[in-house]
Amino acid sequence: MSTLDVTAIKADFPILSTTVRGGHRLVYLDSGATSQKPTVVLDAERNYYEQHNAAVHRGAHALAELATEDFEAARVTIAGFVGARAKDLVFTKNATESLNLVSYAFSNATALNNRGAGLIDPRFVLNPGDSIVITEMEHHANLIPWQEVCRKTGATLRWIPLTDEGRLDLTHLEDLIDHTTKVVSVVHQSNILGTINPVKMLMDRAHAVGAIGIIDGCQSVPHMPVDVHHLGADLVAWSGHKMLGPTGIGCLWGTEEILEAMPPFITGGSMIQMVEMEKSTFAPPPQKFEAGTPVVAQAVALAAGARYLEKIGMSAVADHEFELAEYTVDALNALVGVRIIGPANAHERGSAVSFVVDGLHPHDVGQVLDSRGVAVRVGHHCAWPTCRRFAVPSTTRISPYIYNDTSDIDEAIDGIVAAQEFFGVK
Amino acid sequence: MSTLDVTAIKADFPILSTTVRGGHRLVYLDSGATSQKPTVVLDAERNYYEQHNAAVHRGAHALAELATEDFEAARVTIAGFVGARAKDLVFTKNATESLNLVSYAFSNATALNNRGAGLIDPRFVLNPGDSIVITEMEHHANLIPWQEVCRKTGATLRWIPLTDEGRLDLTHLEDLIDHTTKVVSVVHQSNILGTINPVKMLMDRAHAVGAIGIIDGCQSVPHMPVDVHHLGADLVAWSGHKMLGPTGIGCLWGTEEILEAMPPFITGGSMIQMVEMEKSTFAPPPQKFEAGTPVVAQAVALAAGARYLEKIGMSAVADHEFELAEYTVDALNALVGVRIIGPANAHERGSAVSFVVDGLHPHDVGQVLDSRGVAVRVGHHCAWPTCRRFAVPSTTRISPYIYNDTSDIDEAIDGIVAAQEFFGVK
Amino acid sequence: MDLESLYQDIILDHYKHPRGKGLLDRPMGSAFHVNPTCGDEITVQVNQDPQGGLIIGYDGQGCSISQASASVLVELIHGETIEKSEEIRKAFLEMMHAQGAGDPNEDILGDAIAFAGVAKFPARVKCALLSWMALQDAEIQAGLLTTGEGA
Amino acid sequence: MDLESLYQDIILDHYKHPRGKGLLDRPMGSAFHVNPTCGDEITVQVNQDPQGGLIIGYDGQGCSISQASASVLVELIHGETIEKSEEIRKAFLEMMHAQGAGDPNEDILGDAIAFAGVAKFPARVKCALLSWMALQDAEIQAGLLTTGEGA
Ligand SMILES: Cc1ncc(COP(=O)(O)O)c(C=O)c1O
Ligand SMILES: Cc1ncc(COP(=O)(O)O)c(C=O)c1O
Repeated sequence: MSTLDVTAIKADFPILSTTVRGGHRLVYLDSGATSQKPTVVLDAERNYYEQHNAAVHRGAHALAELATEDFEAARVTIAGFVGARAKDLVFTKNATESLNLVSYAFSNATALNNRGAGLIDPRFVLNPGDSIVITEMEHHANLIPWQEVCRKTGATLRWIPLTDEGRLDLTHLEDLIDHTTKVVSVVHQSNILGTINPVKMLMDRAHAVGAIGIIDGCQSVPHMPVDVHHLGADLVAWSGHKMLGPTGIGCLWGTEEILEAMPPFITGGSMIQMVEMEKSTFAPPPQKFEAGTPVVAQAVALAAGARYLEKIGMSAVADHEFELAEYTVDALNALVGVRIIGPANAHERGSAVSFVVDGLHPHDVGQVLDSRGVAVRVGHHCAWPTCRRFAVPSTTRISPYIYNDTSDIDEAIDGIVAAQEFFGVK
Repeated sequence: MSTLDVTAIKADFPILSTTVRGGHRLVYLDSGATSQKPTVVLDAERNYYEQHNAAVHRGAHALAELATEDFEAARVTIAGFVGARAKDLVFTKNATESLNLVSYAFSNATALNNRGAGLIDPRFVLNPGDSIVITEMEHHANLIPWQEVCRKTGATLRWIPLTDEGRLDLTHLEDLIDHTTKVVSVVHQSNILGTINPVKMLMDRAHAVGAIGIIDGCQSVPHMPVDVHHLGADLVAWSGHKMLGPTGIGCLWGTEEILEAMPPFITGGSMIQMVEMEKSTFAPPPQKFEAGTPVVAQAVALAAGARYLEKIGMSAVADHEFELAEYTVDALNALVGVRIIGPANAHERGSAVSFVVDGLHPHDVGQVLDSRGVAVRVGHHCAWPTCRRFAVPSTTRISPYIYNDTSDIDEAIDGIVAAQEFFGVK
Repeated sequence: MDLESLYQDIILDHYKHPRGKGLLDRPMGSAFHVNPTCGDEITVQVNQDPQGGLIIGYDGQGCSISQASASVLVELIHGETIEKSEEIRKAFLEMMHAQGAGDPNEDILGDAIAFAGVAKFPARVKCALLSWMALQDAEIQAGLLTTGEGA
Repeated sequence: MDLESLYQDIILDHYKHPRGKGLLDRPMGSAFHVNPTCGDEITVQVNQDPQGGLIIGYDGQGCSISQASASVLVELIHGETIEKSEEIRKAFLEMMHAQGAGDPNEDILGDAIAFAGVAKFPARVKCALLSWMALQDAEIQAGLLTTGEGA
C-alpha cells in the first residue's frame, strides 16, 4: 500500500484538474518526458519576479542582494537534495547542456593541448586509441555529445550491450572498460526501458582504469533518494523540469577536484576572475561554468520543487513508484498481444514502462489513449538505438509520478484494450 | 515630451510599487543589467504551466500538442518582433549562450576539419594567420568566447579601438578588417558606454572581405526598433530578460543560409534526424541548435513581453529613451566633479549612462544611492577592458527603461550630490 | 474526441490493404525519409514511362496514417504526368496545413480527402506528409522537378 | 537605511588616511587579489623580522571599504607573530560572515570591529575581505602558513 496521499498531492497540481479532448479527465502518464508543477513552484517563481528580481552577483543595490541571496539559497537547497555541497553544483539550462558541458571539457582540453595552449589536465585530453564507454540504452543526450567528441578527437566510442530483458550485458565489461578508457558515462535509470543500472560498480570499474565516471541521473534524481556521494561518480547530470521544476534549468554536480580541473564550456560574463583584451582568467567553480545571466527564477522555483519532494520524502516516492511499476508491469503482462520492452518485472526498475502491441503502431495506440484523456509518450523516446536493439521502430510508454495512482494505470490499460478493439487486432 | 504614459506602465510592474531599505520607493535604474517584468509576462508563464505544460515536439497527446503550439507561436511572435521568420530564430538560455553557439561553430568546424571528419564549410575553419575582429567596448560575452576560439585554433584576435569620447575609432578599419578576417562581431549598443555603433557599415565591411558578421543586440533589441534584415548581419544575438522576459531565455537570429551551414553546438535529443550508435545526422535549423528540452515556458513568457513592447511601439520606446538619455547626460554634465564615461551627449547613444565621481569610488556612490532606494549598477559591467581604456577601475551606471521617467533620474542625481556631501568631496 | 474523424474508413482500409507497395527495379529517383520523433520510415521511388506517366514504388514502416498516406499517394500519382502529380501534391500539402479548415478539392484529391481530419492533429500531420515529402525528393532526384519548386 | 552603520567614522578615517600603504623591497610573500565584479585590486606583501614579527606592505585601489580594510589590516597585523595574525584574521572572517549577528571580540579586532556593520551588506563583504584573502595567500607564499589552513 502506497504511503502517499495521491489525492492530496493531485490537488496541488492545477493542471491535473483540467480536462482534455472534450471533457475527459486528464490522466497524465508522461512524467518521464516532463513532470507537472505544483502551485508552490509556480508561486516561488512569481514571487521572485514580483519582489526580488535583479541581476545576481553583480549589483550592490538592495534588490541585487535579495536576488543573489535567493539564487544561492536555491543552490544550497538543490545541492542538499542530492546530499551535495552548494559549491559543487552547477546550474545549466537542462541535463543535455550538463552532459555537453562535460563532453566539451574533453574536446576543449584536447584542442587546447594540441595547440600547446597552457597547462592542460591530461585526463581530459583524448587521442586516437582512447575510448569512451557508454551503454546501448543511453538517451541521445548521453550519446551524441560523445559521438561528436570522438569525431573531433579520434577517440573511439564503445557501448555496453543489452540483454533481451533490457539489462546491461556485463559479460565483457573488463574488455569494454579497459586501459584505453578515459570516460565512462552511463544512465542511472533508463527513460525508455525503466532499467535501474548498477552504476556504483560501473563507476568503480571506471576509476580502476583511471577513467572519469559520469552518471545521467535524469530519471533517478526525481524518482528515488539519490546521494551523489554513494554513486561513486565524478559527475552527475539531471534536469529540473522532470522533478516538479520549471523548464530551462538543469544541474551538474561534480567533485570539487573534477570541477576545478575541467576547462570552462560557455564563456562570458560572471565566470571570470580577470579580463584583458588579450587574455582572461576564470573564477572557481561553480561560477566558472555559469557564464552570463544565470537561470535565477528557475533555480528559485526548482528549490521549491525539491522542498516539496523532501516533504513527501524521497523514500516514500520510491516506494510509491515501485508499487506503480509492479502494478503496471503485471497489468501489461496480463494483456494478450502486448509485449513489454525492458524488464518485465519490478525488480531494479523504475515506473516508466515501455511496450508494443501486436499489429498496432505506437502512434495509433497513443492516439486512442489520448482520445480518452490518457497522455502517454509514443516514439523512440530519444533512445533510438535502444529501439533498434529490440527491433521495434518505437514504443508506447507509461510513466507515472507522485500524482498518479493505480486508477490512472487502469485507464491506460483500458485504453490499450480499446485500441486493440478499434483497430480490430484482438 | 515623451509619448509614453509612464505612470500607467509602472502600474503593470508589481515590483515597482515595492519599497526597499526601510520604506524608500524603489527607483529601478538597472535595466541594462536586467529589466523588470510586467504582469502579462508572469501570467503567460503561469498559464502555460497550469494549462498546457508538456514535452514539446515529442508527444502525440493533447497537452503535448498545445505545448508545442504555444512554443512555436512564441517563436513566431519573437521572430516577428525583429522582422524575422520563425524558422531563423534559435532559442538559447541567454545571449551569452547565443554568442558561444556561434563561436563554437568555428572551433568545432576547425576541429572536425583538422581530423578530416566530413565536409566542413571552409568559412568556419580557422587557421593561424586568420583574424577575428571585435571592438574594445565588447561585453565579456562577446570577447571571451573569441579569445577561447583563438586559443584553440591559433587565429588572432583584433579589436577596433575607442576614441576618448567612447566611440569606435574607425581610422584604421581597412587594416583591422582585412583579407585575413573571418569573423567580425560587434556590439550594437554598448552596455557600459551607451554608444550606438554603425553596425551596418561594419557588417558590409565584413562581407566585403568574406567574413561572417555578428551583432550583439543585447542592448538594442529591447530599446529601439530592430529589423534584423536592415542590420546587414549574418547573426544577431540577444537576451530575453532585458526585454521584459524571464531569466533563462536568449535568442539567436541567423540567415537561413548561415544557420544551415553552421555545425551544431549542444547536441542530444530533439536536434536529430537519425541516430545510430555509430553516427547521427541532424535536424534542420532551428531544431539543430536546440538540443534537449527547450525553454518552453520562457519562450511563451518572452512572447508576451514582446507583445507588450509592440503595443507601446518600439519607436515610442526609442523616443522615450532618447529623451531620458538627453536628460541624464545634461544633468550629469551639470554636476561638478562628475565625468561621463562614454558619449557626453545624446547623439547616437542609448539611455544607459556611465560616470565617475571625482574622489569617490563607484561602489560608494552606488551605496549612497541604494540607501535612498535608487538601484544603479556599479562595477566594470562585464566590460572590464573598456574600463581600462578609460583608466577607471569601474563606473556607476544609470540605465532606465520604459517604466522610468525624469523624476527617477532626478532621484539619482540628488543621490550623487548626497554622496559627494557624505564623503566630503564637494 | 472523435477517433472516427481521424481514422476514416478509407484510411484504415489503405492501412490494412496497402496499394502498390514494393520497390522499383531501377528507379530514376529514390528518396528515404524518416520521422525523427517516432522513427517511421518511408522510401518512395519514381520512374517515368515513355508517355510521361509516373511509375511509383514505395516501401516503409510506420503508423496507420503514414502508411495509408503512402498507399493513397501511389493510387493518386501512379500513371499521372509530373504536372498533374505536382497539382495533387500541392493540394494535399495545402489540406494538411489547413488545420481542418479550408476547402479541399475532392476532384483532385480523391481518397486523399479522407486525410482532412488528420490536419486537426498537428502531431499526425508529419505522419501524413512523410511519403509526400519523399515523393518530392525522389522527383527532384529523377530530374523531373527542380529543387525548391513549390515545397 | 542607515549609511552611518556601514561607513563608521573609523572606516572613513582609514579610507582617507591609509596607514602603512606602500610595497616592500624584497617580500618573502606577495599576493595580488582582485574583486572580479568591480575590478578592485590589492597587493599584500609579508616579511618576517628576526624576532618573528610580521612586516606588512600593501598597495591597491578600490572602494572605501576595501581600502580602509587594508589599512586596518596593516595596523593590526604589522609586528605580530604569525600565530597572532591568524587569530586576528580568523576573527575578522568570522565577523564578516556573521551577517551582523555574532559577538565580535574587540580585544582581538581593535579598529577592525568597525566593519561589523559591513557584514550586513553581502555585496560589500567581499570588499572588506579582499586584503585579508590576499594576506593569507602572501603568508602561504612566504612559507609561514600551509595551504588550506583555516580559510
Ligand atoms: C551588450 C551585452 N552583451 C551581452 C550580454 C550578456 O547577456 P546575458 O547575461 O543575458 O547572457 C549583456 C548583458 O549582460 C550585454 O549588455
Ligand atoms: C535519461 C535521460 N537523459 C537525458 C535527458 C535529457 O534531459 P533534457 O531534455 O532535460 O535535457 C532525458 C530527458 O529527456 C532523459 O530521460
